[in-house]
Amino acid sequence: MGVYEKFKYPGVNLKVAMEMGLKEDEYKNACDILGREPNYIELGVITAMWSEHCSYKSSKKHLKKFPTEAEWVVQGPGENAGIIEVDGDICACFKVESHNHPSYIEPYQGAATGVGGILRDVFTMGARPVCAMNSLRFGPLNNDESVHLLEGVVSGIAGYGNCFGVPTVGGEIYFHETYQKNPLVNAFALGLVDRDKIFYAKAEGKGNPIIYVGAKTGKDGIHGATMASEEFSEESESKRPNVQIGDPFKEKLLLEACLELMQTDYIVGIQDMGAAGLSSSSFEMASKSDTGVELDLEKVPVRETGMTPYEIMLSESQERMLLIAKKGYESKVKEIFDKWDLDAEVIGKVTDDGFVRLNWNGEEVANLPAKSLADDAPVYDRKYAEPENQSQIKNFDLSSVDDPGGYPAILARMLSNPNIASKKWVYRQYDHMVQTNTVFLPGSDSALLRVKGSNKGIAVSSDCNGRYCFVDPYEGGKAAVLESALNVAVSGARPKAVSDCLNFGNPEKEGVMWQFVRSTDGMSEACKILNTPVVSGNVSFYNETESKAILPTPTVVMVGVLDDINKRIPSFFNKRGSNIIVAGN
Amino acid sequence: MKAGVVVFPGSNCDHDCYYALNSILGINTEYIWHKEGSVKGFDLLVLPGGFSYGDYLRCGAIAKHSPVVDAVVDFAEKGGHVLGICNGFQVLTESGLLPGALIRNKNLKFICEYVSVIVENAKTGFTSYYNDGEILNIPIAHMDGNYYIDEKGLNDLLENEQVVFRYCDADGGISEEDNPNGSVYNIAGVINKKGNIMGMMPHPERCCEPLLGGNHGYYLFESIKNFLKGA
Amino acid sequence: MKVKVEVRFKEGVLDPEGQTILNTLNRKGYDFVSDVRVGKVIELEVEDGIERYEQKIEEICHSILANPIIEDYRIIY
Amino acid sequence: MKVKVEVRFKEGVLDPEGQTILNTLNRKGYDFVSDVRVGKVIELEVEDGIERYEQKIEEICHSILANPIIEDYRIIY
Ligand SMILES: Nc1ncnc2c1ncn2[C@@H]1O[C@H](COP(=O)(O)OP(=O)(O)O)[C@@H](O)[C@H]1O
Repeated sequence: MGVYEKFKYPGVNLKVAMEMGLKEDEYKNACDILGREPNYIELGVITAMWSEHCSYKSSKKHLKKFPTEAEWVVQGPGENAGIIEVDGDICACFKVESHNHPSYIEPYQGAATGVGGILRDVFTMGARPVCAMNSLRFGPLNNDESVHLLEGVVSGIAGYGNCFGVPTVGGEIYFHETYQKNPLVNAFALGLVDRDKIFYAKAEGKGNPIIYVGAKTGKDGIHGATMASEEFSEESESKRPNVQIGDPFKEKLLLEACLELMQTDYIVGIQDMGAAGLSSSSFEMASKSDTGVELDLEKVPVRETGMTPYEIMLSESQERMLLIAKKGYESKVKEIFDKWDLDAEVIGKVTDDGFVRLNWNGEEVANLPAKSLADDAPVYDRKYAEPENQSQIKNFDLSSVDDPGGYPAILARMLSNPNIASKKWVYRQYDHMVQTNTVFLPGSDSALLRVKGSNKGIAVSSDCNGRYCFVDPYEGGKAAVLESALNVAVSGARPKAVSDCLNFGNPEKEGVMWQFVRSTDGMSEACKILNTPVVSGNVSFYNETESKAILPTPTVVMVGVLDDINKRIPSFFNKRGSNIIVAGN
Repeated sequence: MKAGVVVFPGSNCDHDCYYALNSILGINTEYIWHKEGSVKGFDLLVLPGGFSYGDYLRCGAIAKHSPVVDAVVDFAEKGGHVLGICNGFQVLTESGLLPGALIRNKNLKFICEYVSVIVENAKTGFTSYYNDGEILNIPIAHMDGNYYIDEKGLNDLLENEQVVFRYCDADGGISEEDNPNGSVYNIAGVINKKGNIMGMMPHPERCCEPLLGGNHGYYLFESIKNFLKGA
Repeated sequence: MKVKVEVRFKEGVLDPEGQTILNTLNRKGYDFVSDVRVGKVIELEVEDGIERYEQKIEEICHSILANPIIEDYRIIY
Repeated sequence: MKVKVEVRFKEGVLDPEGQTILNTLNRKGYDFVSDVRVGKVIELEVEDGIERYEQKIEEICHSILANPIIEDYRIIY
């Protein structure tokens, strides 16, 4: 009996495809590429790969306008993370990414696995993570739900980062009613890597073994990527995938094992399994290298008996990596993972025919062209238009705000606003000192790290004011870049490059798309003028619940370099009697 | 002298301790892998902070069953000097080398911040560069630093001057308010009767350089380095 | 009187703590143990006359003691 | 077959988690609850023929699952 009968996979037609999340023309397009209808496993893989989350189909066109190059940029967008030069061969590798939807469903685990995912993005490239940050948005704290989400998210970030041993050195947090049912959790990580030790997601060398390492595969988060590409509704609640549980301890072992392996010359390429798990990692590796891969899915280490090939391809279990070793070095690789008590299993090999072939106990169950599926993924030029009431929003009459009665009262009201009040409650829960590099602790304008073995320092700040962006997305986008650059600059560092996380509502709505286009225009403009290219980032659309979108929130994380750590400038008054000077206007 | 930093799976202050001992204090230092069955040739062993085995079950509970801990116990029983910091302190109480136990902070949250601690006993090999009653500014970073010991145990500790550090306010005043985690008697660090095994929740390795905002921790390592000098 | 509530991960949800304990047991030679799952047991001291509170206890379990998205609970009287 | 081990704080050891839950319950109006204690329940899947293992399970509890300084345990077959 073949796999399709055994697991009772349904036949595929347009209806099935649409239920899974493909649009009609996307399905037709897929059939054209294949020259036939896909089977059920193939359909699952295509749907995940072509989801907004994995394919950037609504944003691709607009992301092209970001400046991405400068002398110090070692790796721009398109890899797991961006890389810039810090000091000679010492480079910084960083990225920010959203984990909004999972954090709303289960705040602790959602935030924790968000941190885990971004750390993997950084260490797959060979970099040891040296700091983390996060940018958070919640509804106002006047109700239990918001408090529950805030507490859960903060302890999830703490739980994962602290155990992993990366200092969480800063971030931002903001409250507004539009985030009530759509909190934002954007996680950032930065690692250090030597220029000649950078690793890429390459599947090269016909016959080279593909090795699966890390945690076993379970039924976690199947279709998570598709879910992150839809609005929330009663219906999506019921389609909810199994919540992913993070295991920071395992990730710490995976980090050490991978970095140890990367000191050897046993491996060709490595890729983490993030959204859409094994599907996207195997396709990306094959399509980037113009090769192919063949996987024997029954060899994938699984956590539960009875897992089907479909589930194995789409599982989003955490703490897993795929690596390509040089032929003949399989046992050397295994030895290193053994030392760290981790699974390492050869599950396939690199081919040269451009196809991703999936086998199950000898039977071929899927066969897809890697490059054309990746390259011919749908790209939309979505319509956009300024919302009709935008001028009304913009011409808000400030005199309509009531006066609390003089400056002292205004100051008191401002300071008691959670958006302005001290964030110590949050960052006290994060280990922000581990690794002994944190020179400016949270509470400063930017975090500042020393770089052991160098005189330089790295400054990082994350900023975005969603209300500015709502009133005027163009100016708001500019302001986000500028604010983060200023925060970095006041520590004494020169802003060098940006990673961004673009959180918006449903891009199929013209008004939302307009916010997106205008914000990114503004950001591009500011990045060009400041000469701070965008080297990595992430887009999160569909942040809507019951058709209400969040404030446009393009989070900007600016990374800067301070040439001499001894010339740093703290953001506090240091001495009684110092002069106070206001600069700018 | 030669120092060893024990590395458990999940240790994450191992590099920091190594850096403090080796790069800042110039002590010959090596890592010791948890699967090692022997710790010959060392004069000082440091059990670093972190989350050994993910801190699953109880902090330090699983690390206690590593082969290296048997060797550490043996080393300590023969008079070798052992310093447990944070998770290392938890491993020492779990394995019975130090009295008491460390349970969840009273607010159930992880706490990372600079705190004040008062030196209660500057006569140990680990604290001789301090003065009795000196106040140190030193970071803590833990979820389970709430030191528990029963009354009889506490009396023993006091009688034998085994309480080394206590949480206090900036002027050395001691009250429940300045007790970040709920520890009995505001205890932040203890030593065994023989004076060769010390455990503490605060992280001296995080404050050994003015660049990082303080160097009060430096003197702890300087004390033990001087004490073991010529060893 | 006392009411006991057992809370644990649902079937299929990863239990890293259980897995870590299992590895330790096996490493120490206790290989007759093939799986470990860890949960919580919460003991409530309540006023006598439990019948009056049954529904409220159910409510407590559902909304406070357990996280229904990843956990199941069981009330033991 | 399954063996359950309940581990909890000894009488007299303060249980911060239990206290916090108690405060929450009382704040939410569940004032018929007067005390809460939180413990762990560890379920072991073991080979059949438990009689052979009873002693070893006792050993596991004593040396690994519970810390006798602060915790008691109870094995439930
Ligand atoms: N979610 C968070 N995680 C960690 N640190 C945070 C977070 N939110 C705020 N902080 C820290 O609190 C301090 C104040 O933040 P914020 O009020 O955003 O400052 P500013 O308005 O000056 O940028 C900063 O040092 C920031 O890094």
